[in-house]
Amino acid sequence: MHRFANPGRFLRLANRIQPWLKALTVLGFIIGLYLALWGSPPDYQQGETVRIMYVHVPAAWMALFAYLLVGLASASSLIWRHPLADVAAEAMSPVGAAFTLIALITGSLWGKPMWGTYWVWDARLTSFLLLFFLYLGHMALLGAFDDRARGQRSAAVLAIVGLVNLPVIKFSVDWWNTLHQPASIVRMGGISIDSSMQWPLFAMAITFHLFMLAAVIERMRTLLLEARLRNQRLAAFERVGTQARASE
Amino acid sequence: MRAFRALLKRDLGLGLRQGIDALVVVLFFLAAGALFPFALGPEPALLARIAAGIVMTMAALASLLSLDRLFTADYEDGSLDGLALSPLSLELVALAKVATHWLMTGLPLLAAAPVLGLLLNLAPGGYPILLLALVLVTPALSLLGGLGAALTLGARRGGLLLAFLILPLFIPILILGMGAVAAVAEGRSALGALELLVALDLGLLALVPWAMATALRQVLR
Amino acid sequence: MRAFRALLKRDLGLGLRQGIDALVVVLFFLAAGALFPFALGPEPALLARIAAGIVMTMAALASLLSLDRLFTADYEDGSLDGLALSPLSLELVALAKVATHWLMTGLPLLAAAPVLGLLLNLAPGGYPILLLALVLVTPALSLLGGLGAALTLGARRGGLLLAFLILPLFIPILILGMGAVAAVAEGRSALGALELLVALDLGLLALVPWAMATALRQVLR
Amino acid sequence: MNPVTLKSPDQSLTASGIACRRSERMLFRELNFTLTPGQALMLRGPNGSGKSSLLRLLAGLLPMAEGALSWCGRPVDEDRAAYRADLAYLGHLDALKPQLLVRENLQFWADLIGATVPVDNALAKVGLAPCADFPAQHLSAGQRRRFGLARLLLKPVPIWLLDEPSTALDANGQKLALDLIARHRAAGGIAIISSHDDLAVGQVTTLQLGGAA
Amino acid sequence: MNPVTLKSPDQSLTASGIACRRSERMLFRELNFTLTPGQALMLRGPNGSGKSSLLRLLAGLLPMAEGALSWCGRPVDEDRAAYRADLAYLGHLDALKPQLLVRENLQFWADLIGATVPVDNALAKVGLAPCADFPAQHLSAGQRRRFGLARLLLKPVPIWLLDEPSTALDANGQKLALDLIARHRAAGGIAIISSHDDLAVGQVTTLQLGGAA
Ligand code: HEM
Ligand SMILES: Nc1ncnc2c1ncn2[C@@H]1O[C@H](COP(=O)(O)OP(=O)(O)OP(=O)(O)O)[C@@H](O)[C@H]1O
Ligand SMILES: Nc1ncnc2c1ncn2[C@@H]1O[C@H](COP(=O)(O)OP(=O)(O)OP(=O)(O)O)[C@@H](O)[C@H]1O
Ligand SMILES: [Mg+2]
Ligand SMILES: [Mg+2]
Repeated sequence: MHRFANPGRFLRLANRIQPWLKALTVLGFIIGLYLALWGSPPDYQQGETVRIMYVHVPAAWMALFAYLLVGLASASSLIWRHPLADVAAEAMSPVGAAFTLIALITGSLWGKPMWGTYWVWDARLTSFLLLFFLYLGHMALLGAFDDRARGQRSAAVLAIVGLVNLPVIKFSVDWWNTLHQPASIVRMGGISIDSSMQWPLFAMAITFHLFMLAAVIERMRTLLLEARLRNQRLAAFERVGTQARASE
Repeated sequence: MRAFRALLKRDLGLGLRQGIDALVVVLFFLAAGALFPFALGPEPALLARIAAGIVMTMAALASLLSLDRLFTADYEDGSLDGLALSPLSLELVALAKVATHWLMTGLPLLAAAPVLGLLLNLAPGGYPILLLALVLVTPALSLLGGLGAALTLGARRGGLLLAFLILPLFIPILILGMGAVAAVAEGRSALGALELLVALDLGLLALVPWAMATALRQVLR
Repeated sequence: MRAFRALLKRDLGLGLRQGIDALVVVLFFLAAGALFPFALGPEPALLARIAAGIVMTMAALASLLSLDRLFTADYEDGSLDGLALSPLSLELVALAKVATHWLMTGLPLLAAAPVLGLLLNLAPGGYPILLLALVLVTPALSLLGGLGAALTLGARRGGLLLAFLILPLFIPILILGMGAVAAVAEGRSALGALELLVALDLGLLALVPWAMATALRQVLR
Repeated sequence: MNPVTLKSPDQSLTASGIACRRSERMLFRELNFTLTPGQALMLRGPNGSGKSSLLRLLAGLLPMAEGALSWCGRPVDEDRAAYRADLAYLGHLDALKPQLLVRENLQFWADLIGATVPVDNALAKVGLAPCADFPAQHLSAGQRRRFGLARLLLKPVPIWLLDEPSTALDANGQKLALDLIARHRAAGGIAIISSHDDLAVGQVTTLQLGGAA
Repeated sequence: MNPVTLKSPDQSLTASGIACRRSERMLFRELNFTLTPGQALMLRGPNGSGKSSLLRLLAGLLPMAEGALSWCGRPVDEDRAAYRADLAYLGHLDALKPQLLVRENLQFWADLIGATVPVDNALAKVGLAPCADFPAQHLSAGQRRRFGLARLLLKPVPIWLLDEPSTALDANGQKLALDLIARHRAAGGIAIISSHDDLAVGQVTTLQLGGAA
């Protein structure tokens, strides 16, 4: 029964903090978006398009952070069999994938005015695309089995292996870049950030953290309740089954 | 017709138990296509020139990868016996399998091809002819692949040899497809290649189900 | 060791008896690679430049082809139960499977690579480093592929899902392999890339069998 | 069981001089029998004597090496489709897709052959109603066998070919199988059954294959 | 049968409070038994009551939901490899590779577990000697089952876990199976057997699973 004790406590806790978290997130978005859209000057070089940064950069950060968390949750599920870890990983990866997608889309929208093209096979962009694929692979594997536990275990192994892959991708960047002359790369780190842009960026970053936390807890709650429902249904089946057997 | 629909429905259902299943082909296709900028270098001009070739080759590979289980599962669990005894003729069984394969790989690939084209910098004018060529190429791939699957099912030597005749047949199909794309890119008419493709599709459609049924009959023993 | 050898021997025997896997892999490798001259037009200089990249990418894609069945047959006929109860640990079972896969695909691809290089006009000086890189790249591909096969055992749409899962993991390997080839082409030392590849191979060799065994343990139910 | 009566005077199945070859080896030859409505033929013989082969041969899944089969007085070869429509075959394998629910599995076969009996009725009759919403993967050996029996019930056909119908069934299940066979025969059906157990199927002709068991 | 005697005073298998869960559903719980050398446990119960699951659980193929198993007085978890080496499991599936010859198939398992009995002896004992050079694809249902029995004979081990060993076997085959079990027990072996038939295995403890059958 200890299996259900922990999730139960989690659910009670979640119910308590979730309203506050949601309220804070909304507040954060209001402040952050105001600062980003009106409270900061346009860039002298990029003009208004610089405002994409306030979504793009925090989204990219969150995407990386979320994958790290998926990997850690997976590891603790495999090693310590923590009952909530699988649920956490399962809840996290679509959220992370969504952030990745947002960063990809805002990035390429930004790329059009800046680089003249939506996409280049720059090492960072490509490794980021791979991160997106890893997320999707994780989700696909979770749903690929009729036995849920099986999907969770397999996905956990994949997530951990993918974790190892992240630094490898980053590391190989040098190798790859020196090979062929890149077409037209704007060094992303090269834009120095003025303090007038720092504050909106910070506000958005904090808000994105809050948002992710809220979204993940919400999904975990849903997943746990779904599991509970399935259990109840199975118990009902069992009762029907024994009745049928008795009446035979 | 009812029986045909039932088989098609079941096989599609088996393939698409969950939403993401349909996406797997597409994802594979994109991920495989994304290997090339790494291997060949990220020069847009170079990528643009081979984009159509990569799209078609990867479509063929995706077809091959999803062929494997076309008949094996039904063979191993005894379903094939049931199908052979059903009112559906084995020719139609074969056709249903090929149709399933096309719906589950060919169709999603058509939808995904423009995305891969975009990633590989395909010239804007190249999309219509690429799609048209794929519309004609993918059914031929599914038909030939289905024949290969039927021949190798539980086959000893004989089927293998034939399977080897089939894989090389992929090449002329792909060459025709790429020829059509290249013709348009160079301002020539693609009609010749397209006509040949249509003829090939029709010929295969007439011939393959019969050949597959013959092969399947050998398997039921 | 005796048990390990028994498993390796049986799996190789099965593979060779069926014959299809090794030959299809080589055939696909050559056929798909041979399509590029058609796609690009026969410019020798351009082909030569991308030859090594194509060889390596096609090797990676070809090694996907036979992965799907690595464990499925044993899973479906109950052999996996027997293997799990044998004195052989599941880690070694996994390792034997990976070794089989390498012997049945990696090795033939090594033999076929010079042929494809010839078709693609690879510069004569490029062969030794290309082969050396392939010697180091293919084991890593087999290890990762084996992991994918264990993870997706029993999944719907096994083959494609597997391919999609491990393609992103293939990329760093290909980058390193290409790095070595390009370094030599540009007159630099390839040592750094080769060292990293060796390190990667060893790391995977240590990690993957354990991960595969973990996945397989889930399958036995 | 079903209101349709299958009886019709000329519905007889006749085998004359049939032989079965399995990769160059003759399993049996010169086999003759005639079955009229309501009759059953019990196939007996040691392992490997050719019972399953004979059933596959009668189903038309295996080519006949010699001899001829006729149904309703006409050679089966004349109209294979009509013959196929009149028989049901239960083999060693269960034709279950592990990913689909039990009900979905049966629904497929129902649609394929054009069933006249609702799927849920058939499931209830073999005691699988409580499992209807399980993935077929979860069925036990006996539950799988019961599924095979359910397939027989989808549409009343005059000829049943049953290969060891009672394996893996518990006592209840065996009674069920016997009961189904009895009803089938009472409605004028023909049954050809292989079994190693002494199934109490009432009055039957026995066909001994292979040497003394 | 084999000269090696397995008897040793402390070789007992004890299950205490074991439970089995199948995808969230408890099949049984609080199962207790102790088997000493020469004893046999007969698993009975209706289809789907969990006999096969219990056998897989005892083999260590399925994780135990609750309870503990001990062998020779020590918890099995302490040294899984040693426990594995002491048991043989015969499941529903036959682990035959259709492309290989019957002898090659058995040789593989012999090499894998380090057999002490020559492969051809084992085949002869189960009556498969004439089929040794067939591709396994060609075996009949009963012949496949006999192959399963042959795997048991490759190496004497103290614990046999047999899931419906007599299905598909003819009268001779059933006698053979009973005989093998009797000899195994006489040599001090433990056998746990699931079956729907009344196998005459001599004196056994019976474990009834599931509700009344
Ligand atoms: C599809 C295209 C793009 C993708 C996938 C992408 C991806 C990323 C990623 C993953 C990061 C986080 C890196 C890290 O924290 O280490 C990032 C940060 C950033 N990106 Fe992009 N990006 C794209 C396009 C662009 C464009 C067009 C610009 C502007 C010219 C841009 C400007 C930035 C900036 C300023 C940062 C913050 C850098 C820092 O943390 O120092 N990105 N992007
Ligand atoms: N992989 C699985 N996942 C979930 N449930 C399963 C699984 N396998 C079996 N079950 C369920 O567990 C129950 C017991 O199955 P088991 O195979 O142990 O029964 P059994 O006693 O051997 O029956 P039989 O006499 O028919 O062989 C069945 O109701 C079955 O539906
Ligand atoms: N596909 C095949 N090719 C060649 N020989 C086969 C094939 N299938 C079966 N045989 C052989 O034919 C013989 C009869 O097999 P069959 O399955 O008909 O026996 P059976 O009477 O049903 O036996 P059982 O009681 O064991 O089910 C066996 O000796 C078998 O080895
Ligand atoms: Mg038989
Ligand atoms: Mg069972």
